[in-house]
Amino acid sequence: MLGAFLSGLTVTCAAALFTAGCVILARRSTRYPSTAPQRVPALGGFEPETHAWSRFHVRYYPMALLFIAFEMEMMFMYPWAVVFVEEGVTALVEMGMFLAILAVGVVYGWREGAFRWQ
Amino acid sequence: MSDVVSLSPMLGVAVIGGTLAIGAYGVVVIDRLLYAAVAGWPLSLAWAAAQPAREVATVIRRQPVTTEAPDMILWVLAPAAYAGLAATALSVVPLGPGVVVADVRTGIVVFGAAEALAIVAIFLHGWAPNSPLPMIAGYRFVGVALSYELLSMFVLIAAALPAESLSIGAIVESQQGLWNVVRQPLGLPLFLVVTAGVTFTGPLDIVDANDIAGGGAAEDSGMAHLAWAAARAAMLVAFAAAAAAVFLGGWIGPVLPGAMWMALKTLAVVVTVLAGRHLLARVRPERFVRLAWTVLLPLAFLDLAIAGAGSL
Amino acid sequence: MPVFAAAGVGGWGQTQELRGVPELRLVTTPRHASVLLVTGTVPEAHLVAVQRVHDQVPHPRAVVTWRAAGTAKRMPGATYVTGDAAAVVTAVQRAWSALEADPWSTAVDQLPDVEPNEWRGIGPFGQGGEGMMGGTPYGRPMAMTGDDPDGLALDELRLTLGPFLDALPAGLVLDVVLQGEVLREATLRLDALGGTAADATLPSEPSSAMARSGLRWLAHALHVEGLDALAARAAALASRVTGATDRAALSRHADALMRRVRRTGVLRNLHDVGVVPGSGDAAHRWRERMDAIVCALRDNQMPDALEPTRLDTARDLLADALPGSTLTAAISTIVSLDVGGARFGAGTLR
Amino acid sequence: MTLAFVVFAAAAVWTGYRVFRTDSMVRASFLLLASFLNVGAILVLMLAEYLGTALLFMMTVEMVVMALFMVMFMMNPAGLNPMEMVHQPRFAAAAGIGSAAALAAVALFGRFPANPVDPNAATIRALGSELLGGSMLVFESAGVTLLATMVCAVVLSSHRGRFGDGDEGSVAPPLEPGGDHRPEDDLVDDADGGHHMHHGGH
Repeated sequence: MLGAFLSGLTVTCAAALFTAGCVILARRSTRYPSTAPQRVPALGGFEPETHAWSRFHVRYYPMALLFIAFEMEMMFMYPWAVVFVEEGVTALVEMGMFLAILAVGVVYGWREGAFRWQ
Repeated sequence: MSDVVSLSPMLGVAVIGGTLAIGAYGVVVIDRLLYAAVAGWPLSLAWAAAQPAREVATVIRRQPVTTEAPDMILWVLAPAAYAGLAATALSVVPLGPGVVVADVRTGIVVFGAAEALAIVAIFLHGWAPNSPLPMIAGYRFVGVALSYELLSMFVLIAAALPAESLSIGAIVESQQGLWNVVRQPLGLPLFLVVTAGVTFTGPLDIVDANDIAGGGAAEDSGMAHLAWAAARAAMLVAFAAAAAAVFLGGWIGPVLPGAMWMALKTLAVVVTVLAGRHLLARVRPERFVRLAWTVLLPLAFLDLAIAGAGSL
Repeated sequence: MPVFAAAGVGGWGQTQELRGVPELRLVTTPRHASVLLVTGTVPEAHLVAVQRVHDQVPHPRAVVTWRAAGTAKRMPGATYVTGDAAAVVTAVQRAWSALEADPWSTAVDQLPDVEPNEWRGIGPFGQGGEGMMGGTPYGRPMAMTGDDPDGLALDELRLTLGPFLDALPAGLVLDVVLQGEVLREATLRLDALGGTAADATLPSEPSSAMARSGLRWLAHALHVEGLDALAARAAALASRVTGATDRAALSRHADALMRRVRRTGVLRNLHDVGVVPGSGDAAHRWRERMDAIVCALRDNQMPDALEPTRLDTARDLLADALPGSTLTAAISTIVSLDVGGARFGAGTLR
Repeated sequence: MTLAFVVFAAAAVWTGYRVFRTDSMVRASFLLLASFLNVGAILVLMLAEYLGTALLFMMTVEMVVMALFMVMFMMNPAGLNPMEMVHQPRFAAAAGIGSAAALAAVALFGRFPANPVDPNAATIRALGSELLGGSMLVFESAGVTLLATMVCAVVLSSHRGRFGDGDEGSVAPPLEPGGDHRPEDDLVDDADGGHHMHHGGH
């Protein structure tokens, strides 16, 4: 079972290292260094006054919080899916209740406008 | 499981690397053909196949420009991580009867993790160049990505119910009698939305969008741009293979050998997603967030209920 | 062949028609291009901008100027083209093959290689900053906070979306204050009210001139909404509209194109976007203009819906439509208004 | 096996250490993510494969949201200037070393039962039946807690309620206690809004 994870990890690292290698090689071995006017961010012609990195006002922050609470539910659903056929109707009813409770949270969030850009 | 053999790591790297490379090039050729078809240009396979090769030749020699104060480590890490995650996603998908690189018992959980990490890779790719338009593209994408990610979890869990296991190989075998696309009709459309989202093609192309001058890739040039485009095409191949395996019965098929069926079904999913790119307009990000939470999520609940009732 | 098109006065319309040419591939950012195509005369105020876009094209690069009177002198080493799209294609291919043969013949930077602010060696780590937020680290200051109606006083990005941004009609400069993705303030600049060279490529006959100008707008608008293939189809149709051709076939093609555009759902997306006093939302303007194109071709009329919006009227219309909207919606609004690129001031057609 | 464990453990500790040494908030949060990924890998090594892989995607999403909020509220979010991430360094160092020593002592000198898990044991199935059997109460109460979290998150964070913006009609308290003079009265001087300094207005 660990062998499977090992080959999965090897494949991932191989693909990542190959891509990173190509990009680093190209950036190192380029014959044209980037001059100051080339490094100006591409905004169609004029240069920005400040750095782009700033305290970016994320407009969907309530949705992000709601998502974290909803994501927790995924942890419970995977094992439930495995034993679902074995447990039969009780599993269906129980997960139905669990989903209903969380659906109430989503409906409340929707009614309070959490999914609109603040 | 039956005689499923986990390929040894080295063989796995060769199989996955080959599949992704050929698949990525195939995606670009199919995209050119669909572009020419919709644009009304003369359709010629030779032109569509040869043109990407010529462009790759020029892009490789082009100067990779840097911006003023980029986060260079993240800028290189982003396409590398994205390509690595495409390989992870493909490694848990069986490519033929009993041929799978990483036959883990928690296949769809690893697939979900790869998808979540892809969000990180795409956000970093927008954040790294320290330029306004890519940063806005990265932030826009995270809002949309958090909205459609739940759909993929629900839909994959619904497919895992009859299989009584989280391994994608078992899911494929559970479709011996009836494919999931028939048993759980809502599954495939929702998963195509997720595929379009993760690889930002079609209506969900809000990362490298035309309205903010190329968005996330506005500052990439030369090999950095090539790496990003190739990783994106590879991710589309990986997700299309997963869609084929989980919903279209994977390698199950009457006459042809298993791997051939898998390739045909993956090709069909790739053509569908790329057709969406040329036939559907880009959605507004804030409207898609509301649509995903208030319409697509209840549909995912319904799909789960159908799957639950169906597999009792 | 990746080409980045920077269109000056009177050149924007023809550039959009190049989308229909299979040999050229118009890219959205100078970083993806090998050849910079400058069409029309670039007004004085935008000269620095065109030089910066020229420098932002990665090496090996070449420059082709098309019907450019004023700038031809200032673009050293550019091949100067007058003629139709085919001439441009050959010029671009020749310039590109010259680059292939000798990559060192790339065009040299036009702006001095000088950092925006002196920063090397200043500050605690020599990166030009002081304390947490001060100084000009790596040459630029950091963004400062601004008041936001929802009480979170977070940083504002003051940007100038330039004259040659691919998504905006050429020559249009937008000064923007962004908080997150929402625009706090947005003003259109009128400084480029210079030369109003009428667009020579438009057919003399007014109704087909209007139809061709409308189809050019449609090609750019479809590109901005993410439908590049349909934009190519619209551009190819535009280049076929000349005074002499038989109008029945053209109007049938135009009608088929409009049906395809409606099927993509772009009008549903633009519903309630960019509501401007007096002309409804963006979807209404699109629908109105698409019908006007078909009827201009079919029954030789001059519908006023095809009249491009003048820059100064557009500025007043957008004064309250843009602030508060997201950047995506703002750009879709500006594109749907069909702000006449080359038609600053005088009422000539693009 | 042990080599893999040592590699993952070292990587987890090193990325954890780097979280506090790096200047950029985005790098800090994604280094923390890297540290969690290594812990997830260690869980998989301990044959708790579901917990390990689930940890991966749970932590990824949470680190993304953490990065969003950190960049939104922290000064100097992108590390352009040096950033001091450690508060009360001496106390923190002492607490860190102390707890590390205690945990190491437990790990080295504690007597753990040596009954390794059989690799083919159906751990997920056991987890599932436990969820539906013995600890169903925990499972359902977790659901209700999550609902409470969602409601509180929306109430606290969403500026816009269904009756319009949160601060519409809300009035800043007067300067001196009990007085009726409100601060924004003297800021809004003319009707067409010479300078818009009043709060909450649009």
